[in-house]
Amino acid sequence: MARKRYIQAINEALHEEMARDPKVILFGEDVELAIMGDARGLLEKFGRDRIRNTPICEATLTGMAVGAASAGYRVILHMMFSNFIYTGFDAIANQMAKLRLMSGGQAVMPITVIAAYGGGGSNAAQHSDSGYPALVNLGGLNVVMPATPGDAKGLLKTAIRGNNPTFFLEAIGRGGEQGEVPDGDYTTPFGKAHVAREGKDLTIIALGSMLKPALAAAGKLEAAGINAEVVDPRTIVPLDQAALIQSVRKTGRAVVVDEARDRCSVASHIAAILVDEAFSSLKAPVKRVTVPNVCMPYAPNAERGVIPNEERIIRVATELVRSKAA
Amino acid sequence: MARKRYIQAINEALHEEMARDPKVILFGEDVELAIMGDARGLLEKFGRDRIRNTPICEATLTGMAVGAASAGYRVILHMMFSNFIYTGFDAIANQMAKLRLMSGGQAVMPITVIAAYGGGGSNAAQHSDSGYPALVNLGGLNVVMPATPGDAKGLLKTAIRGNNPTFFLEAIGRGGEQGEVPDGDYTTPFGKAHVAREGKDLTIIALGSMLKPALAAAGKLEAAGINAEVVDPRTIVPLDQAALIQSVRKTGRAVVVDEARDRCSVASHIAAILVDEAFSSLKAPVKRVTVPNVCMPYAPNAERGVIPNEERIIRVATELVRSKAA
Amino acid sequence: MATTNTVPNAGQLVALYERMLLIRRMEERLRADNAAGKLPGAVHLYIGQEAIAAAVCLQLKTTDWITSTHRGHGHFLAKGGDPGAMMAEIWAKRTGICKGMGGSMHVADYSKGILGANGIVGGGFAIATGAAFAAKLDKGDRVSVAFFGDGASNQGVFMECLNVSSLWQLPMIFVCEHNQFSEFTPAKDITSGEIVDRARAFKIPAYVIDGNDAQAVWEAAGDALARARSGGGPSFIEAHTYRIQGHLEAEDLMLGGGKYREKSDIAAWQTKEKDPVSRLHAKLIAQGAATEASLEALDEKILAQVEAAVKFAEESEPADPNLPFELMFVGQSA
Amino acid sequence: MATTNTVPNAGQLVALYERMLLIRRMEERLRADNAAGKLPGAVHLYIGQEAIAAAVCLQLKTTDWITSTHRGHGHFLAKGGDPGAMMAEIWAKRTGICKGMGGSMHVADYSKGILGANGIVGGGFAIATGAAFAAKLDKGDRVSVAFFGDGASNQGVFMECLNVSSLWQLPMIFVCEHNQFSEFTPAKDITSGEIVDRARAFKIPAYVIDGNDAQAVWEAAGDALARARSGGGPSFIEAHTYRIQGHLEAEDLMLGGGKYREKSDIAAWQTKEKDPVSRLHAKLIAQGAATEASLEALDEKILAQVEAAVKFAEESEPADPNLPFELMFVGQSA
Ligand SMILES: Cc1ncc(C[n+]2csc(CCOP(=O)(O)OP(=O)(O)O)c2C)c(N)n1
Ligand SMILES: Cc1ncc(C[n+]2csc(CCOP(=O)(O)OP(=O)(O)O)c2C)c(N)n1
Ligand SMILES: [Mg+2]
Ligand SMILES: [Mg+2]
Repeated sequence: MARKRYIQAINEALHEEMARDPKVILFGEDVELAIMGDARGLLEKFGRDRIRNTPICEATLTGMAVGAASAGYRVILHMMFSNFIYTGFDAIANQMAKLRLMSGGQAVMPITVIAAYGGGGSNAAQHSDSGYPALVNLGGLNVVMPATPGDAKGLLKTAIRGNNPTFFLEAIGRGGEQGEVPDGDYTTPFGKAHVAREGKDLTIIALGSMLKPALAAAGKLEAAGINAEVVDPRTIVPLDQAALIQSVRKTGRAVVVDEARDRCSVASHIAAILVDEAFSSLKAPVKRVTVPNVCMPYAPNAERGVIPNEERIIRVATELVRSKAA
Repeated sequence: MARKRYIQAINEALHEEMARDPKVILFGEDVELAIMGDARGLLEKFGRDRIRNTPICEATLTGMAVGAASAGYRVILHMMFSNFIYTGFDAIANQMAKLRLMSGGQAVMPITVIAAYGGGGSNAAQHSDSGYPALVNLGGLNVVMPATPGDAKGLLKTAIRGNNPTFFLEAIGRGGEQGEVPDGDYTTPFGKAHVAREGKDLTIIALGSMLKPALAAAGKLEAAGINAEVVDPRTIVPLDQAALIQSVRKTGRAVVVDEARDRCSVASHIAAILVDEAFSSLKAPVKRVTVPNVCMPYAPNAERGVIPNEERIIRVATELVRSKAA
Repeated sequence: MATTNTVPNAGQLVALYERMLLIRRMEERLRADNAAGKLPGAVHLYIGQEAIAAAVCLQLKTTDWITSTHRGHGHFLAKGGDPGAMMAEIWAKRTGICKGMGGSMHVADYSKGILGANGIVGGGFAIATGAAFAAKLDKGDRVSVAFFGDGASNQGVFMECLNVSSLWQLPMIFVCEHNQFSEFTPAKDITSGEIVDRARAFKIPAYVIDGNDAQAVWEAAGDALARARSGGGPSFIEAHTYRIQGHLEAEDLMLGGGKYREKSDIAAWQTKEKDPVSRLHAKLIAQGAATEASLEALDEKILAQVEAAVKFAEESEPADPNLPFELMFVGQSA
Repeated sequence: MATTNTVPNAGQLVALYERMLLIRRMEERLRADNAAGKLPGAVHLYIGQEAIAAAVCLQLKTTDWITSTHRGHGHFLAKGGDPGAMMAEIWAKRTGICKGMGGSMHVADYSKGILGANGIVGGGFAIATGAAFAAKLDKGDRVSVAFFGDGASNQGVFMECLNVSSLWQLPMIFVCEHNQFSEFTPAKDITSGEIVDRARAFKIPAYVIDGNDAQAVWEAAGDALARARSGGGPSFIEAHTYRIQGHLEAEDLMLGGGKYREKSDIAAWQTKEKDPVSRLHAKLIAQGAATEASLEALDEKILAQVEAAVKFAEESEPADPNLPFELMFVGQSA
């Protein structure tokens, strides 16, 4: 174990996996000089065949990932900001997510798409989206949202070694945050939630960037006499439903914290699962703490007003535990 | 009132609105000869300035809709199959849904995007998607899903006269279905659900194409002694939450039927709203009858296996009413 | 414009004819079975364009890649796809090449380099380019071919892929089948300038040929292939042809009395002098590469093959309705 | 190549100089305020490219449309956008032209035809084309101009919009600002062939000019405008220039020691002979259109304007955090 930055953990995973398997290639816009930081040093180590700057043409990049993967490579496609996923959405939604079924199982697409999502840096609406619900809804894509450096490294390795298209979503602006990273080669399995904090009064389910404020909130709640369990699903597809249900069966109350816009969010989906499969255990409404149905404003104060934070989580959790069911 | 086909109701709305307002224009691929049937006769009546075939370039068409609308036209963009929305997704997600906020409220975009969604015709995965949850999640788009000819005409008129981008989603293969269409000029308001059938034992909330099997199921359930209320939200954004909550407060039980894939579906979102805001009235889990997390297969038997139908609705509704809460 | 000797010999011409005729007879059967209501989904037929798929693909190796379009039966068969497995697919049977999950618009055989027909116009460009990139990294002599229509040439991904292919000197061949229509819209209504000039703008060697002249296609493709295999980068071929059938077989219903071309326009392309199969037939006889009798026998053999394919399809079990759940992911359920 | 007389007169040249200098001084101030940590978001500066925006936009009417890029301050100011409202926007204030909701990458003034800077590379093409289509339907003489970079020229939407504009003979001008870089990548690494040839492939009249020569830009733009206003359809201008600043002001941090160009490369474009502002300055003096003293006075006036803009921004109230809820829709809450 050693404390490392989130971005450094991702960088290590890339270096290790590219060294491990010569079939791993990475391409995208400005990856050679690592504009997002995570690809640093790869060009020098692995050369331009395996690390390559592309023209700005996202619609083609996502399709090329499908083609190169179908032709035997393990493709890492760096899409920079998650908003640019929209620019390359056609081949994601119509090809990547569907070709395996349409081909009757012939297509094997070991693809890892990396993109940074979320707000908080005054990057405005076209560089701050948390649009992953659209990816989750497509059906044929894995979607992983590591909240810690340790999970970032382990999940990225699992993604790269796996045989299914996987979206690896980095929380923007979390790059500098530190966390424990296990030594040596390890992978973090998909579909295994992590109970980041045990508790008995309610379950806070927090996705990706939301884990940090959720844990902070749990700390303050404790001081106020509320003992919160915090669960990080880590991967949204596949989702560890059993773990979420198990926690809520224990606590009877749930708050889901998600940086996506509320409508058709992952938070909505998790709430739907809980009311379906843990109904008899629920002592109170399932609450969502999400971004309202707006796009990200530029002004820092307005941005703070829409991104879920510690205070909102505390307020919602406290009301949930203190008040009678609605 | 007169009985008309769904496609005919849409066609009438287009004719009437184009006659009413010379600023209404319609463009898209093969609209001149009305490949989807709904645009029939418009070219002859309104000429090529206002009805125009475009090259195949969806990424540009969605952006052009934004530009032409910003420059003072009421744009109807025909996208043919809803899968092609993905091809033009960039300008939808990054421009159409965001420009109004990003411009501080300057942008006014009276845009109606028409597309046919859903399966059932062995058109396979690239011509059968029900990908509207992605649109619903974007925040800046209205999304309407008329289930009947009468609503198709009325909602389309509201969309065309409105000042916000609206996705008007036609249920594929429903074109031939008949229904009552009011005479004369009328509009159907957004954000008003329709109680298609009153009942007291449970609420079946059915979206677009799902209304028909839901009503059929309700009929059979009645025969089996279960009195189902069927509510059609008609518009998903804006959503008439109050009506859904009110119905469930009365019945205590809900099944949401949605042709979208399950994860992050509209069904999930409605379930989440109900468990949040109607919790104390719920006597049983909220159930979702959706397409599983797969893409649409070609084979008719496999397609039938995944699209929600009368039988599945009946089974789920019956279990819900008969069994104890889970 | 040919820079290498790529003239087909007599044996190659006969093989080419056989493949073209196989496509024609398969498609005619699909047309009939569609009209008889036997097929669950729509079919977009390739009749009249057979020379293009066949003359390109017969020169490819099994390991070379192709991507195709919504009008993809011809490419599938030309690249060596199995007629029975294709028929069974279109009939939605579990013995189909995609187990009945894809249907007409998605016939694919990855083991033969056929990365699939595609229901998204322009969907094949980037997939083929990605495969060409893989081929380049492999440092072997594999090539990748994207077949597409005049309509698809207006999709931006076309130009994006021209750019990437040229920049990276990928072993890529762009084959534009200019059949003059995009659904019901004449190409000239939606295409500015000449498509070939788009390729030239990216410094890609380009050929404009009569796509109904099988030998002309063979020669251009042979030239492009030699370039690609020897590290010379991408090529572009614009093959002029004509879509004999409707956009899809349900066209008349969709047109509802509307019209975008005259019956006589179609007839003009069905003459002996225009039809690619008839033209090659005449050439084989004229060159002494075949006799009327031998070609007659070939046709019978092919018709029997088609019959067998249909029989196989007809007698196969329906698709397995559980497959969608199993097939969305590798080793992971949906 | 000019087909009409579009040579700027002395008064026009002075006005052009003033606008260019306003952009330069505003940007220098943004650079300083960014370095001082006063701006909430990133800024992409236009320094060195001022001749292009100014010489095109000074010939436009308020009712003409433009679309811009992530590097959009210059276009905004050139088209008559208010300096104070722009500064306040970048400072995230409620008096900002977008009420603090958009920031640097989204400055827009619809009332002046400025359809906005855009954070999506290539995002402006289709919006401008749509506005040009509207202008054509209006049957007036409005035109629409899309500004974009060399990097954006690799986006497929560029070619799609060339096609539509040419087909429909839209009053559209494509202005490619070739500043030699796309973020940290030299244009030649990601651009095959000449960008101008892409426009020519669609039969669009094209100009390749020295973008740092304000008069050359003026003349090409004047020519293109005359064509557009008289129903002659679209034009394309490739203006060669150089990005003096980093891709964005935080660049050094992002590069982490990496390098994509030499300091001396930048210096070579900052000389009197290369810098567009200095060049026009010299020309004005040489032509007798201005004196050193008059230009000095102009600079002082502009610096005062910049100061006033910053003061306005600084003293304005922060953005209204409730606006997102009100502004997503017209007459409908989020
Ligand atoms: C992205 C997308 N847009 C539109 C369509 C509908 N569509 C199917 S085929 C076709 C015309 C294609 O024309 P062309 O590329 O010339 O091929 P052809 O049909 O002539 O073989 C269109 C518009 C589609 N399938 N995909
Ligand atoms: C769709 C999209 N892809 C990638 C980016 C990231 N990005 C921002 S600017 C830029 C380079 C643009 O280069 P160019 O068009 O030449 O404009 P310049 O910065 O030189 O003015 C890139 C890749 C983006 N903003 N949008
Ligand atoms: Mg065609
Ligand atoms: Mg540039």
